[in-house]
Amino acid sequence: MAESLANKEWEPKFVAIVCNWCTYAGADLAGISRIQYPTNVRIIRVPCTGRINPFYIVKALQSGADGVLVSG
Amino acid sequence: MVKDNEKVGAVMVVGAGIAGIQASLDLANSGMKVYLVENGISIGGVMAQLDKTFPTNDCSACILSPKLVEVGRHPNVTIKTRRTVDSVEGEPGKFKVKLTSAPRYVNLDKCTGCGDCANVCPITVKAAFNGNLSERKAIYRHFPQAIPSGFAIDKLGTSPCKANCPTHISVQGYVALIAEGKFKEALKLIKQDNPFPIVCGRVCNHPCETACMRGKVDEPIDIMHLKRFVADLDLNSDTRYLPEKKESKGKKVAIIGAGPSGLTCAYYLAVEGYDVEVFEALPVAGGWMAVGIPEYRLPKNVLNAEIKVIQDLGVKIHLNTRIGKDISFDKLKSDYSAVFIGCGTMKSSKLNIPGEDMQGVIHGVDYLMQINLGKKVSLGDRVAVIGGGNVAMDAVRTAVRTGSKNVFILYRRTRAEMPASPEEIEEAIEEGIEMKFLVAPKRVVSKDGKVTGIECTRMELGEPDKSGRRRPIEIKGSEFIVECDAIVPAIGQEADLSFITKESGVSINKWNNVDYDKVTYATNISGVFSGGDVVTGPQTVVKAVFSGKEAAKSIDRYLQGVDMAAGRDKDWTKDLADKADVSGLPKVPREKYPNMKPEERRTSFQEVGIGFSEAQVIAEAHRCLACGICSECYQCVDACVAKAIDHEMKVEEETIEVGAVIASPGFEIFDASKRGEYGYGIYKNVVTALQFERILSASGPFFGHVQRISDGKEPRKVAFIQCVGSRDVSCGNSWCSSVCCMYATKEAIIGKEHAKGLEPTIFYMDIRAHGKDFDRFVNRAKDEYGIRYIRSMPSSIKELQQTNNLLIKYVNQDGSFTEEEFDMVVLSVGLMPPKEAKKLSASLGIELEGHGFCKTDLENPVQTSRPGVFVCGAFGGPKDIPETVMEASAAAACAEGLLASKRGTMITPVDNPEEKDLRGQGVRTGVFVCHCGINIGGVVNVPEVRDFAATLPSVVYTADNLFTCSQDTAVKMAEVIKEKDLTRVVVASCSPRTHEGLFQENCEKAGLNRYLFEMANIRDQNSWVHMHEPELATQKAKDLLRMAVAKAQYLKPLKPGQLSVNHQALIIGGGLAGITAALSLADQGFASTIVEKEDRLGGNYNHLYKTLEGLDAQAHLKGLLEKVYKNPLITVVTGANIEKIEGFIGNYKTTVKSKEGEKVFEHGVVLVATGAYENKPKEYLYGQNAKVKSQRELETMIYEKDSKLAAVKNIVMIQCVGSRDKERPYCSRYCCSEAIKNALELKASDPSREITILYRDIRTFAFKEDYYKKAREANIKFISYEENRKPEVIAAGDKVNIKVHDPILNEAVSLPADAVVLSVGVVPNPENAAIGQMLKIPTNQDGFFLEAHVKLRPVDFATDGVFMCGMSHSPKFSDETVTQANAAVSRACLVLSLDFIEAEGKTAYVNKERCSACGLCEINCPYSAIRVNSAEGCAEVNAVLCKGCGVCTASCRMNAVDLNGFNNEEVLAQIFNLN
Amino acid sequence: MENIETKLREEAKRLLLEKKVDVIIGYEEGTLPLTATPCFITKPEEADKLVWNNLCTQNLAKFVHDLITAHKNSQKRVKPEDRKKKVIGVVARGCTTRSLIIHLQERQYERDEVYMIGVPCDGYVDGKGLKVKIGGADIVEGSIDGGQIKMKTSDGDKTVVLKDVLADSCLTCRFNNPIISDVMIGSPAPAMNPDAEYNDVKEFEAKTMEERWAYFTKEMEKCIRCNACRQACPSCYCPTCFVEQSQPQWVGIGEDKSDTQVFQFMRLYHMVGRCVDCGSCVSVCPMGVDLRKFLKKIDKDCWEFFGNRAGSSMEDMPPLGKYDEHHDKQDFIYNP
Amino acid sequence: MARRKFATLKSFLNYIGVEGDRTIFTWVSASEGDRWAQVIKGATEKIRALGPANKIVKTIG
Repeated sequence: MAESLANKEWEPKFVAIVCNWCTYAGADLAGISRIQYPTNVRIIRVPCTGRINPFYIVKALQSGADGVLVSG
Repeated sequence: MVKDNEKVGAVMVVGAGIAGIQASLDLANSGMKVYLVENGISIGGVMAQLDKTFPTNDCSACILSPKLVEVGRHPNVTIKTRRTVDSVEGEPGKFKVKLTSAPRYVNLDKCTGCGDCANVCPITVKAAFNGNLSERKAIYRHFPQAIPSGFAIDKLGTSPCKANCPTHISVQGYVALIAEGKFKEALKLIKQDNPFPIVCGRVCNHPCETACMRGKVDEPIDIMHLKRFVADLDLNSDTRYLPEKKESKGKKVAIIGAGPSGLTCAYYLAVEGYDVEVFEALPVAGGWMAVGIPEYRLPKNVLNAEIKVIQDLGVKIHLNTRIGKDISFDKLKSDYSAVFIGCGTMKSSKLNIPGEDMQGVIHGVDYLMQINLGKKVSLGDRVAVIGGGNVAMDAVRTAVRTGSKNVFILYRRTRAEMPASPEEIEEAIEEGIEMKFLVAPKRVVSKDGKVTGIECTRMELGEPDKSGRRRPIEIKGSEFIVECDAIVPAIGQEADLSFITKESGVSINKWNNVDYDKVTYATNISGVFSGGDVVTGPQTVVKAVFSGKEAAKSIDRYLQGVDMAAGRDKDWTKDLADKADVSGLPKVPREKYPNMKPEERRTSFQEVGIGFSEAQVIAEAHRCLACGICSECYQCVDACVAKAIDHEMKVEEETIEVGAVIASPGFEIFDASKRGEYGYGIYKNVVTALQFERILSASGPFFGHVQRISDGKEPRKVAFIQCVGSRDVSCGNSWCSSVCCMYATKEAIIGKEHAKGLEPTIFYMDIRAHGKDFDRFVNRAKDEYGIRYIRSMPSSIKELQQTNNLLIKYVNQDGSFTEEEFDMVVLSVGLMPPKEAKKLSASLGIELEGHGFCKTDLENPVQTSRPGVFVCGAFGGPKDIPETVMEASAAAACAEGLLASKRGTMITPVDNPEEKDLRGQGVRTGVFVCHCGINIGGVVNVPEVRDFAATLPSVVYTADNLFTCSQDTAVKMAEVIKEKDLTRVVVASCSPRTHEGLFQENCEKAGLNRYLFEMANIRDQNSWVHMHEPELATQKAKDLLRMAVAKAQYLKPLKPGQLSVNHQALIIGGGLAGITAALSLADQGFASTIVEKEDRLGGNYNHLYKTLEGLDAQAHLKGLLEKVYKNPLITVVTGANIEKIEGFIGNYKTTVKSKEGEKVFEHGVVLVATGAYENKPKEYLYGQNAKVKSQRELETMIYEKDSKLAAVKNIVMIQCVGSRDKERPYCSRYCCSEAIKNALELKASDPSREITILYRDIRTFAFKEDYYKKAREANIKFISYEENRKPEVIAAGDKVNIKVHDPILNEAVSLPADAVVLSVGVVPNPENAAIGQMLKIPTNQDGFFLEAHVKLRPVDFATDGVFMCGMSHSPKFSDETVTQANAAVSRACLVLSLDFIEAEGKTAYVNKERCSACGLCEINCPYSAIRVNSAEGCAEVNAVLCKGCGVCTASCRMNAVDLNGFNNEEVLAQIFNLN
Repeated sequence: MENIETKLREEAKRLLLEKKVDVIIGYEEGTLPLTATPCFITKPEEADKLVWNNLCTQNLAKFVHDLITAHKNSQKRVKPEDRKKKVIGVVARGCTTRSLIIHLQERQYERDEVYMIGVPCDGYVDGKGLKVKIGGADIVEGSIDGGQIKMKTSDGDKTVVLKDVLADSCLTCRFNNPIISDVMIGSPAPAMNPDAEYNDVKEFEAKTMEERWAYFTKEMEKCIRCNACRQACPSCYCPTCFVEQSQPQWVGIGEDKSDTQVFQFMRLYHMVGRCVDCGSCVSVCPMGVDLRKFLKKIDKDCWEFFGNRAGSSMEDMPPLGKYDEHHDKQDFIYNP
Repeated sequence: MARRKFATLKSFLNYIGVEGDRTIFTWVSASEGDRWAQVIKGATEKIRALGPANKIVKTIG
């Protein structure tokens, strides 16, 4: 019970590491079209998914991110 | 001929589709100033509408957007939208171009593209960009990534209602707002032009309705009563609308007369901040509105409520104060800064008949005034009212209400001539009033001083008088007496100007009206103004209001000392939006306006009109046709925080000087409704291919979900019908549109990917997959996607009632008919010349060819009929994107060739201050948080974020700006950077993809390295997508900012690597492509070396005698070769081979081996023009039987006049020999045309010849189709065969026989022939592989070179500095080769014209100590920009080749490779600062 | 065994005499009973030291890399044109050759810089396992014969069956014979039991998320970050291991558990397509961390996802150096 | 190559007991604004379902 209450309080926060040319542009388009979505994501822009060092994901988790999204 | 030093280093590009954009970029990047002129509101053309592009199925938007952004931000490109070219004068090298600009009504320098305006715009229209499948607002942009990103307003002109309204209220505007239920806004809009909506909502003569275009469809909109509704709503609301008052100007104005004109004048002056006092002789305010119009039409309480608003504005009204009696006019003049005379016409005109002064005669004006002032006036039972105007109506209807039994009108004309407003007459008759027409009073009959009757005569109507009404003429001897107890003459009224003294000098005209200026309403005496009835004679309330309003403007200007008349004399009859064709619009009946029942009315003064309900007004308002499109409701103006909108913009003209012009207006889509049998526009589920393209698009009307228009269901069976408006003489389009077969195939494939269950069928005549890798694409469609191709053109389409499915009837090859049902039909509409082609050709001074496309030169397809004016793209004939892009570059090359001497003379130089030295400097970060108007500020708590920023490490300065991108903020930012000595700048605003460059420039201007800048995207990816969660959005904004600041700490100042450039070119291959390129380079002043393997130049072109279009190829080649050998800039090495190529872009070293031995050339770029070879077939007895020849051999015989040819009577030609088969699954493109060319030639020289062409698909695309038609007309036979049923050639004595299956006869036929001619097709140069090795450039499966991008970089390679042209790219025609050669030159010049190549700053770098030279980076790098140096034992980056993708960095276990701008430290800093 | 040893010594002598190689890396008898340790032989007469038996544990590829790297660095000061190559001879069993292949794929040296003396392998003794088997007694002397280990120990004579004390990696070894070699000593050894190689992993995969996490944390808590595993691993040859890197610092050196977990995780992940299951790391780990449980998973995925077995063929490319549109698994990609 | 890295990483994380759903890999093109929104909705829900991260998380600042 108490735990479920706690969960209500808690909002997940996750990081999205995305490619500048595809996903980042897509995310901008979502904005321009005013498509609403949850606030839980924090975007990090990289030139290309090829640049994403797998350890970024591990470090993000170690730094307390509740999840990591990688999108190209 | 213009001398070099007089030329202009600028080019105008007309039309901003992909062709115009590509040309502009090539020109601008090679040092030319470019004016990119577009008549639309944004650039991108049709390509922006496409979903995917064949044959790679790349996302069109993805590949186009970067180019849009580049051209949009390019310092040397000026984009001019909504422009049309009027004329081009001058000579090549120096033209004067006259342009006209249509107003955009949005200031692009201010517009941030936030879209708040569109949200409030009440006008919705079909979105053409989405093929009319969705809607947009009157203020709009085509698509979110549009460049320019600003919005634009569509106006067709002033809507007739507004123009015809005497006081010019934005009628369409408030009607539109009412339709949206925005009643408050509507009232505010009305009050901008008329402070008396309550009155004019009741008693206006509403000329607006007379003008209303709805009237032409059914009945005009009931505008007046719509106005009453919003006015009453305001009247009854607890907080009434009061306009904002400007601060007091401390000046007093006196107004004589509290009528509509006086009070209006008072209202607007008060708003302007003047102290206004009104002097009224009567005990009530309102003038005629109060004492003339009876209660039952305009209740006193509502009138007073309206006047109260004016008093609330601070206007003082002195009642019972008659000027000239209580205060002298001259005193008024001296005590007040200005005086307005609006005393109206309150004196009745006399009948001037005997006995008019009898008791019982009371004039209408006085009668109504007494009643309205509450006097009891009883007229007895029988009352005669004389006159036909509104006053007469008011009088007669009032008499009824005061209890007179028998009341009637006497009027000397007929009802038709009555000046009273129709509804009043109507209502009067309803109330049982008798009207006697064609009678005129002669004298009053009386008994002992009391009226007993009136003597009248009968009249008849004569000729019309100057009022346009027929003049009444007395009928002699027709006198008779009408008995009555009272007579009310109501034939007119006049002003009482006794108070205006001679001394005052105010001039009064012969009609006893004050003389005034028609525009300013000023009298002859300065400071004295006049308006309303007193200057015009009795008129309407609304006219009086207008005069009051205009006078107020004048008085304000007068007191401000500004010219009163300036820019005010507007002709409202000009550019009316009344041209629209309203025929065929559905009828919608006008809402019935509710009135009290007549019987109830007679006995009461209660208001007759009850008023519309809310539902009624909204319904009625929706009847509006929005004639002007923009309704000028000015909601956008209020909504725009950036103050970017300006409805006053006007059409303007400008003249621009350029050295050359490039025409790239693109094409028009064929109007499918012209092919009625397909039911486009009638059957819901029949769409055009472009509409289907939008349906497929993720950003389209249905977000990429494939659905039918009729019911939104996902279709299963979809039919594509080819050649709609192409290859179709019936609609005058004989040409082939070249692209439809491919885009239909693409749409079928993509459609299937979107909707798995889709079953596409393509109906076609010939599949024209004549481009590079096109056949492979079609084969995939057939084999992998199971798309059905049927060689037949549907004869009819019927829509089925319930399902809206479509029944297609088509004929099979054997002549039988099939009927098949489909869920949806897509029409592959053709490409037409642009709408404006004729006008454009006239203004550019160029000719059009027979079909209405641009006429081009046979030797150079981008040359128009006028020197110095070039063409590219579909304007020169239907073609697809890569050819368009090639032509664009080619046109650019030709323009550059013409203006080479002026390269770099007109470009905007970037001069940035000395970069500040950061050594020993700590990190000092400045943070700028943007409100973006309300786009961010409306959701995110910006001040809170700003304060939060101040708490972050290294932050020494914070600020928040309304618009960080605005010019003034840019200046401020630069100052701050200097003052606070910032070493890092972080902006939290929109997307770096659109704004990073701009802010980086600000930094550079302040001497800060551009790479010390970082952005946090708190708009596009925060406030815009979390509009309803302000707290969370604010929290997120803080996080994003914290991350950005953290990253910024680690940013390093970067110096993009520089590389010197050798200005010479190496051309591999001396065919048509090679020599054309060499000459084109020479035109631009660049030296080149042609390396040719054979002993002579010319390659395949040596064997071509004549082109299908009739160019004498031999003469052409001869001319070219002369130029080549004459030109000092061109070195030719024949019989030579490339031994070795070392180096990279800008710095190549190539070893060439020839008879003269080995020689090393240094050069900056390489043009690969290795060409291709004619295929040597093994099949069909070629080489074994003398009767079997290749087309080339035949052509030689024809033009070398071979005598053997005379005997050749029966000729059979076989197409696709060695093309489109298992071994070579590609089309050789030119064979069909070649065969038809030779066939026509043979027929021409001997019509008795029997010629049969055995083909699979005839691919005479574009205008070549005409020759195909000609061939059929010349009775050349065409028999199609399938790949699996190839013809057989059998030797038979001195003849050969050809066996082939005839699909129409459906049986094998045998054709005897004196000659069998094989169209043998093309094979790639076998040396391509070796050369590819040396240059590290790839070839495709077929062995032709593979370009960097098949659509947008058709002559480039992924490896910089290497370009290709001619048949090394793919099989093509000679003219296409010329174009591609010029294109390659244009691209090459982007390098050659530079002294240094700037590398991208954000490139990879290697930390040598960490590197173990494992080579994983080298394997992964797509640009071969990093490789292991085994001597050094570590990897090395070539910064110039590096594109900064970072693939190498992630593949490096040692973290030895890292990426500037996104290095591990920087990215991890962001990760570590999530919380 | 004996005859292989003799052949080996002869071959070694010949190679050194004929100057085919500059040095031979092999095994010699250890100072402790029942052990063998790597040795470097440069003179023909030393060749007789060489042994080949079930006590040869270490993967010698590691030393090949070390020697060549050291040599290359020493050559750095020499002008490129007069730089000399050194040829390293190495006694190489299956897993050793796999490591060598990986080095060659990763272009650490040229093929002609290493001379592979291939030897068949039927597994080596897991020292820790043996110690446990004999109840922790100290071995005084011992010998292996006929599939048995006979020992004199601190508490009397003991005999154990060889098979029972072979290293895990050997029991399920798929490549116990050299994949490539310049000379092969003796005839190929019989196959081990590769079908069982992933049994542990499968079993572990079957456990619940929490059980798996519990086990991982338990194992990681043993780790004292001595880096022995790294030092022993032939695939760990980065000039500066990410652990020692600063700017940025990838792994904290503090007390935090997560740092150790992340360190091990990262090192293990670096083995994608590069772990040959030679067991060197396991054999040298002083704390007996169950590294193989995790390494085998990586090996398994690499096989199941990309059809790649580390160093199993000269023709292969590093699996992370390419991508196969058609055959690679896609199911890890998320579609909303 | 990127794909291969992520495939193995995700699988390995899951293997050591870090829920696979905490690492999500997908593709969104420049014209797929709507898909992006869907991805975030989906990802948020998946991650919410897992509760707060408590594995390989640094506890000492």
